[in-house]
Amino acid sequence: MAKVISADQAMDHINDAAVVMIGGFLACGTPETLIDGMVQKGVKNLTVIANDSGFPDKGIGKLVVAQQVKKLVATHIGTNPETGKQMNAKTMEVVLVPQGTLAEQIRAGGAGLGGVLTPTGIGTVVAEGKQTVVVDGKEFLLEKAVKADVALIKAYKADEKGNLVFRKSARNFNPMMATAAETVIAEVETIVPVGQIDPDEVMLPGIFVDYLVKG
Amino acid sequence: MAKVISADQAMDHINDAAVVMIGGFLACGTPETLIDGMVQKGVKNLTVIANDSGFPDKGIGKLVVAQQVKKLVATHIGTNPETGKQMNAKTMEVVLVPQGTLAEQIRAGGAGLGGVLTPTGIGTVVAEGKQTVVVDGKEFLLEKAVKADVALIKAYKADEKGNLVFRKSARNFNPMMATAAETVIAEVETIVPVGQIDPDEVMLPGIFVDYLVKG
Amino acid sequence: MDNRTLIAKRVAQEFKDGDIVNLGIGIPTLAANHLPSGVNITLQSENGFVGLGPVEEVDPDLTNAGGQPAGILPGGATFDSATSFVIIRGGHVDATVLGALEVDQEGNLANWMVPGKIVPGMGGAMDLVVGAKRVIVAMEHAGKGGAKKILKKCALPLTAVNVVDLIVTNLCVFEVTSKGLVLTELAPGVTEAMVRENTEADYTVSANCKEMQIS
Amino acid sequence: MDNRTLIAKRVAQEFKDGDIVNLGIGIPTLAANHLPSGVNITLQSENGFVGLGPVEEVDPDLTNAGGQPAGILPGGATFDSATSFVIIRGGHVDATVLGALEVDQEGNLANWMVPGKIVPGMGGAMDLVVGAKRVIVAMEHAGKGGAKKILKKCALPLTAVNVVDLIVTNLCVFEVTSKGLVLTELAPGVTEAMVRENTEADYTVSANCKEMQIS
Repeated sequence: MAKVISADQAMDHINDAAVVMIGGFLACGTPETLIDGMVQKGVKNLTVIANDSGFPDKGIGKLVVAQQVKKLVATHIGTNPETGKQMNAKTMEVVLVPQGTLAEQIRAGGAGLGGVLTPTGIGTVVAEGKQTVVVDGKEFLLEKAVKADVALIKAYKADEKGNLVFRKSARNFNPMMATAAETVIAEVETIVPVGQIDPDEVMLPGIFVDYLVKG
Repeated sequence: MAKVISADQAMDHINDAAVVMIGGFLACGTPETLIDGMVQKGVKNLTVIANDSGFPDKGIGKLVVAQQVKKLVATHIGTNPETGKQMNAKTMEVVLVPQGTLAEQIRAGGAGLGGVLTPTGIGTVVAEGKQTVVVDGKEFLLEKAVKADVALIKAYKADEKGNLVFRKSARNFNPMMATAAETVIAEVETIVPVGQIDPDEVMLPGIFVDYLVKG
Repeated sequence: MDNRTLIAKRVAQEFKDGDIVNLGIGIPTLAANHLPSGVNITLQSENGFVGLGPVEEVDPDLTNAGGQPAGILPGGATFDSATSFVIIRGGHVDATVLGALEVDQEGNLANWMVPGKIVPGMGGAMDLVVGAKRVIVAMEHAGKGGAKKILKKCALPLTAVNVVDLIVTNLCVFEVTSKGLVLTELAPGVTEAMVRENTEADYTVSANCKEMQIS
Repeated sequence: MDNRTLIAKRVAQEFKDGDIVNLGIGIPTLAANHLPSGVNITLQSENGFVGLGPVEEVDPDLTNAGGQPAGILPGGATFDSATSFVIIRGGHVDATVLGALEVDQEGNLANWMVPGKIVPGMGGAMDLVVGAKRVIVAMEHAGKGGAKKILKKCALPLTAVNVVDLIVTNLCVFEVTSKGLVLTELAPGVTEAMVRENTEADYTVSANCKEMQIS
């Protein structure tokens, strides 16, 4: 049974220096209310794992602009000039990861797997310093499983057990992130009683969700 | 656009010595019509990859009883005594795989990954002859990706594009298998026009499905 | 009280309210019938859902992991086999309860085959014991003809190495610690001598060893 | 006809009816507007759906991979990012079309960063070019100030090694073969000398080299 809490209460679970996964793809399917809460709380030195750093005024970009991010692991930072600026000034570390690799690393973290054996990145800077593994004569890059202290995700609908339904392209990284963090907080648009979401309709089982915040 | 064909026509795609994935879990979510077609066609020397070998008169067991299976890769064979008999008589090779490993190996096959790094099976006969990989000091077993010539799956509903919806526990291995085979044939209970399944309701995108058979 | 009920009742005391639990076939399944008041658990069924409940109506698309008709409670959720083992292997199951052919003082477990005799396959057991946060073996203390099953070292092929946390039998409870087995409880009317006689493994007796509280 | 339209029209001739295609931002996206008659393709959007279509109404939960409002056609399907890259990395995309900063005669591609200048990140590009069955580079032949972009060896950090199948520019078409680049088509009014002047890479001229057929 997921516990319904306020955005303020959610902030009790996000502390300085936390490793935080945040769902969304260019601020589509990003928990904006929770991000606003983090900006307001002023939590610092975060490691943020996300597809991208959104825009300066939208999505994860707000945390970057407020200089709350010490390290960003992402696939794309081109839509937020502030990220590039802080990276060049070396005030923020940025680790760029291929999108399919990041999705799979997070999934592996949630699935108890050691990592991912992917052909993506072989022969590029992405492979530098990483182990490769040969399977049946073909070389794969070993990309390690990734986990976090907290996952902040966004869904359309939840029931009181925390079962989630996503809409359209707002699903993206959200379901995997919910499997790979110690504490999972889902911002949702609507919360319905148990039984109103059919088991076959559930896109993320509520057993992965600790807290629900109405966003 | 998936092509709607008859069970007879589906048999044109399943030849002697083929490697065939078959969905289902103890004959729940198994494409019985397609299996009956294979029994009738008498296709031989199959390698079957499936969760289990069903029962002598239900599911994959029917192929075993008809002695059409040369090699079976499965997680459990206890419900079909005929499988054990053929295994002991060495007329059929049986490879037993942990269920989570098999699911993930098939997924890896469909996902272009080299294999799976799992803690499952370490220190057991399952690990014999297999490569292990150490990630951050922890040992994982490298279980290779698995692919097939044909996947025979079962769904509840399809639209004419091949988008599939599964019901309850009949989903099991079906979606992953559809990603990991050259040719994918889905047996479905009902076929609706394009547009009648909402994109968010689709459990397996039709791009993975080559043929639909009304079962 | 028969042995099976005794064991099931004692196992049920191990669950905390809100736990996600996977129960093996046989005695483990009975534990769900004896939950302490105020303790609600969610049952995971490895064939693809959470919220396993009593059968309301027989539905060919809804079975438990033993292939028998099952029910799914309101608030449950269905998923494919890969996701099922994300839950299992990824540490999202709080406790799994299984039977054993043998268990030893190092926490090794053998419960999936007797070479040359019965080779049903491991199904999901290897993943369950590696992935679940807590592994509870529930079984009659002695095997057929009084054969010892709690050993210094398992002789049968292992399911996994060093995974068992607790052993509950009709005679007693053993905790498995890094220093070996610790006898913590004796069933009503059972003496330590009786345990000794039926146990090959070395064990120590807890200073707090008490009688099982079974109502 | 402007260069971008010319390139887009030529690229569109590469698609076969029924293809699953992922189009990069810019010129590649234009290709979808110029499909030959009788050719229907399905567009994959790596942020999580197939069936990308024109915007019907702006929905914050439905964007393309560039973060812009998008539409989804009847028969489309949504999914999470992990599944999106099962599709991409697993070889289920028939063709991907991308721009390039540099491409070389070994089929190497550089399109994701200029060290010290622009580092937007690779997003899904590395997975797309490794996974898609066919990789088509669509770009203006020369860079700013006439800089050469089709090289003997890429100087910029690579996106992937030996992945490009076809290069379509406003001047010509190169096929990338195991023996190097082969000039197969010249744009209307373009001579081989003009191609030579603007190309650093070695290439051979196909015996069947012809004029691009653009209507």
